[in-house]
Amino acid sequence: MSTSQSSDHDSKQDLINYVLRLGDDALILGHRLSEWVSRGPFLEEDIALGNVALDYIGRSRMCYNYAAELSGEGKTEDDFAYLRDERQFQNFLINELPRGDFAYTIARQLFVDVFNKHYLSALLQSKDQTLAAIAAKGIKETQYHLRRSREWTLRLGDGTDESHQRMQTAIDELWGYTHEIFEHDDIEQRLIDAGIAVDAAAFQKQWLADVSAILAEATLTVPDAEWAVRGGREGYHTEHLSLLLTEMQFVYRAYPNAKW
Amino acid sequence: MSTSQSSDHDSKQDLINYVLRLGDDALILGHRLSEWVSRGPFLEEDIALGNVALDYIGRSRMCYNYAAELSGEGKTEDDFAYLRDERQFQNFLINELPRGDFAYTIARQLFVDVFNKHYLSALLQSKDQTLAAIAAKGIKETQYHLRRSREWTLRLGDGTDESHQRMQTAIDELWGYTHEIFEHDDIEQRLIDAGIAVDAAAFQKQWLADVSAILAEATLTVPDAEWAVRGGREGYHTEHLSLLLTEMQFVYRAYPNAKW
Amino acid sequence: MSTEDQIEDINALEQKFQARIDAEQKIEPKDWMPDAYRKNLIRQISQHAHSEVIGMQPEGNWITRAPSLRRKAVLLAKVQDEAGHGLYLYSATETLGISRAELIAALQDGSAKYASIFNYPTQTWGDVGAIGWLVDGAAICNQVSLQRTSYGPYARGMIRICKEESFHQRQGYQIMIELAHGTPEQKQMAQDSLNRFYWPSLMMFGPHDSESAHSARSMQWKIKRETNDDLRQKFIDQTVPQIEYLGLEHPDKDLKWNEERGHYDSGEIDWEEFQNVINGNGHCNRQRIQHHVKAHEEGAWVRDAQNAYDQKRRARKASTAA
Amino acid sequence: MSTEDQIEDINALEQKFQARIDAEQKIEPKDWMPDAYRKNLIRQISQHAHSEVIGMQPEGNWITRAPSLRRKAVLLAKVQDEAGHGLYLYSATETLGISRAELIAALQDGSAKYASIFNYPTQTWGDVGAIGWLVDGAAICNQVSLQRTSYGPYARGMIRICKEESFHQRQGYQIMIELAHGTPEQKQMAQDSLNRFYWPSLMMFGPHDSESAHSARSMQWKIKRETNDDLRQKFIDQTVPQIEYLGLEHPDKDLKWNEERGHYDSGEIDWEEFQNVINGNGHCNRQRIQHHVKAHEEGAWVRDAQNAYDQKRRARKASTAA
Repeated sequence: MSTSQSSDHDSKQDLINYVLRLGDDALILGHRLSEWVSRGPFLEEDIALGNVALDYIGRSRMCYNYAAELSGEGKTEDDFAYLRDERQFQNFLINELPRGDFAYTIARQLFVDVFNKHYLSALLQSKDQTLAAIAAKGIKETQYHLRRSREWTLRLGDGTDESHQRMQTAIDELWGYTHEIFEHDDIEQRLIDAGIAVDAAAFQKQWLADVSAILAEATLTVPDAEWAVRGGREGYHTEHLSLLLTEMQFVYRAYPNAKW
Repeated sequence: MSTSQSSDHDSKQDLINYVLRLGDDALILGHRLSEWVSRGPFLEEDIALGNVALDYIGRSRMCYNYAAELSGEGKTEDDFAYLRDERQFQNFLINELPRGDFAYTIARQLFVDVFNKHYLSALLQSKDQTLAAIAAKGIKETQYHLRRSREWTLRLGDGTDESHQRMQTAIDELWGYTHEIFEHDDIEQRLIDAGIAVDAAAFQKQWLADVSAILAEATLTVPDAEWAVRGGREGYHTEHLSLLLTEMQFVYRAYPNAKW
Repeated sequence: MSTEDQIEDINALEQKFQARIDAEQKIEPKDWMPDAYRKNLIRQISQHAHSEVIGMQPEGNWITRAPSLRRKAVLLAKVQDEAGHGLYLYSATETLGISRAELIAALQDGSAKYASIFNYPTQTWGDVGAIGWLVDGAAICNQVSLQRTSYGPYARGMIRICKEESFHQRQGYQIMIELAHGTPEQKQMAQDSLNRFYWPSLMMFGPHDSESAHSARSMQWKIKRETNDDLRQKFIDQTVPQIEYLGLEHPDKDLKWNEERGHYDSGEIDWEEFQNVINGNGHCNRQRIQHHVKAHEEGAWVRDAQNAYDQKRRARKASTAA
Repeated sequence: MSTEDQIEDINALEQKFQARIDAEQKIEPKDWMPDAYRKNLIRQISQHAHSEVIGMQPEGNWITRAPSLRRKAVLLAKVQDEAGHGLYLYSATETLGISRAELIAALQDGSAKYASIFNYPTQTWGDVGAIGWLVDGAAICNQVSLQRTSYGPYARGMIRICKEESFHQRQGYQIMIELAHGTPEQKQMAQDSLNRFYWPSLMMFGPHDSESAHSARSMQWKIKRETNDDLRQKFIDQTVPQIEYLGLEHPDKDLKWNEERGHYDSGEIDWEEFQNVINGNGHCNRQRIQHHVKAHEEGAWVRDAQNAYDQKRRARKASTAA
């Protein structure tokens, strides 16, 4: 009896953890995209990047609200976003890297969008109804995101010499961060076994094939560099995240007990 | 009797206010200079800019400690630096502008160093012994600062076409912020009348003559542009200050009740 | 045709044009219009467009620091709407025979203006609320009257834009309500933002009618539908109960209800300050344009790439077709 | 002189050189020295210099966020000292016939190394404490032994640097004391930083003696004075009571006092992780070099201006003199 209770508790903790991770991925990337506002190459892109940012921020809110509901401690979405320290955020590193130039942002979006296409399709099959619902909404959004990042990859890769060079540099710089997104730890393994979480390793080859096809069409080269940086899911972050959180959390933390 | 008490109280409040203003000028400029660490054009400059930054941060601490002592409410230097909001900081705007390129930093230092040469000499005569002592230390530092900013102005102004152009642009961009530093409000007027504060208007012409002479030697032009931005002493700041404070105050505010 | 005939011809056209306007008919892009009407409209609509675009900056300054996820999303969506309005208004201006590139160049070289209110800095989160409430509020007063403006594309744009703006105004006011009814620090933040943005908002309506340069002809052409002072009065009147509901002090110490006029009498506006900011002494005049130029220049290679790609694609299509 | 004579001559010089070293005499810049000795020294001293310079970044990351004015000033002064050490060591390297520009180029193109510890990110304020305490502590163990190194300028540099480094180490440990004896959040911050920086600090001493490539000859030349493992042991031993005083858990669960050896036995070091970071998989490998390149490139026009100005001044002097 007590064993079963404790295992219940653990699996709930696992689920909360998993939901927070998905929320962190969405929030941090959404935040980075929101930095583009008033800085895009033309107005239409300001709007489009804002749309994508809004989708991600919206997704993070769904995740955090679900985590709040699961934890049942009276927490709110904002508690998770604004009161956790840098070491508690568990987003994949690729999401926290600075926005860089437009090529860098597009290359990251391409990698993430193709990833999400497969990830969310799999999450749609989750035995957890809320996660499946979040996935259903996310799939629609991802179709739009991926169309954009694919088209921009073609334009920039097959545009001018400069745009080609910038795009290739961005791809090379980001490549080392695309490995950890297919890996998982024991927490996620237990949830995968339970039919709740997604095993991204299952579609890694497909991801590579999809990305390679788009890059080839864009006259860009798939890197064969061997480096890989890991640690997001353990809260082991680059120096960029704490600076992002400094900005994001300041007002909230500067006025404790305030409502906004 | 009660009138005299209230006037005592007011003049103490005036003094606290004045000391905080001097502290804010020093802290904000010191902070900006500290942003150069590991970003200078060569190691010797990293060190030199760090020295200047340290002088300013040191000066701000003397001011804040004096303010804490005057207010007698058990406050510390850090309370003033870390717990006041953007609207409560009363530094002149020139100190909060972003560090810009090396020319921008040098041009600002030139304006501020010539200003301080005169300001601190006058403050040395203050009837307030602590302020006079702060001035005495500051004068020595300023000699070093001004030697540096003068020499760099000559090198950059009379160096290459690019350095000349960058230096002139910096001077033009900063000029509009050099007006308010010679102005004062009623608070400072009362302290000037009491022989405590400095009336910067008294040496404005001398400042212009000094700066003009250095710029002329550096083959640079004194701007004749008419614009002027004001508001620092009223806490009416550019958008740059709140971002600076966000970074500076975050850790302190994120962990209330902690000692460091 | 002789010169005389030509002049007569133009006079006839102008009379017909004015008659259409008097009859509240809309002028459309392909219709004949006096050159001065066209120029005036370009100036007015592009200034409006530039204001939307530059207006993204002061509020955009707080997107990354918005103190709740909901506020963050709402603010981001709002600033995005401003981009949309800018786009929409640039398109309306383009119907008058000028390109977006020319409009942007005019903004960047200072020959075209934007609303001077955006030269004021956003210092605190409260300013985001105050801008939504007061600045958008003032803009709406103006825009509502422009829904009936004589130029078709502009009038239709205003109808669409007004809907979104009133949404924004409510959101701004919501921020103010939270602050004014929040902790003492928050209430102080709200009061401070109100104090700083109230007067500049009044100035958004432009100089008093007696001082306004373009007004008479613009009214005749129905490019303007109400006078600066009338619109300003509307705004002053509607704002009083809003400030009361917030429980904040009114920044105008001379404000007084005038029973006879059925309006509030207002304290004197500091026009010197207004001119001061317009003339380049605001906190952000330089920053706003430099920010815009920087983004535009950093985006040049992207626009070039897009053009190059489109050309390549067209060339490929052509060669396949051949 | 015949080739044979030349070889004999060099042999004689080498013997004399080694004899001087064996007699603990310092080698000075103008003395004859074997080419391999020179190259080895350039590699070693410049790597040390680069480490000081790159090491400015992880701690510099927290100067603008230091949580008290005193800590801010102390940290700024410390990072500045590192710049000073870098400068001092570049000068020592230059006595061996290589320019600072060449050294910087080698750092930037990856042919010269810096201590891999600086590829780890500083995630929290606690990391500033942990770096001062552990990383500087490990560096000191090494540097103390190098105060007796055979090359004069290097040995003298080490004496000066060691003094400042122990100062830094005490400051770092002071940060840890405040944290460990502070609020629960602060204590956790201290533990977390200790956990992350303990093992990488042990790796700073390099591979085990059995695996170390350069060691034997470096010891013979007295470029190195103690083995990697001996220095590491010293560090491990001195750190145990420091962790105890802080009241933190020791990150090495296998740590055990060995009565017989009079030393602590340590758990296994994860050399795979070490190689992994060295080979470019650390969080900051790219960032550190990119940051350095960016600052260097952004400073190019300043250095050019300085040169141009100096030339002009010399030319003016010459023409006045003529």
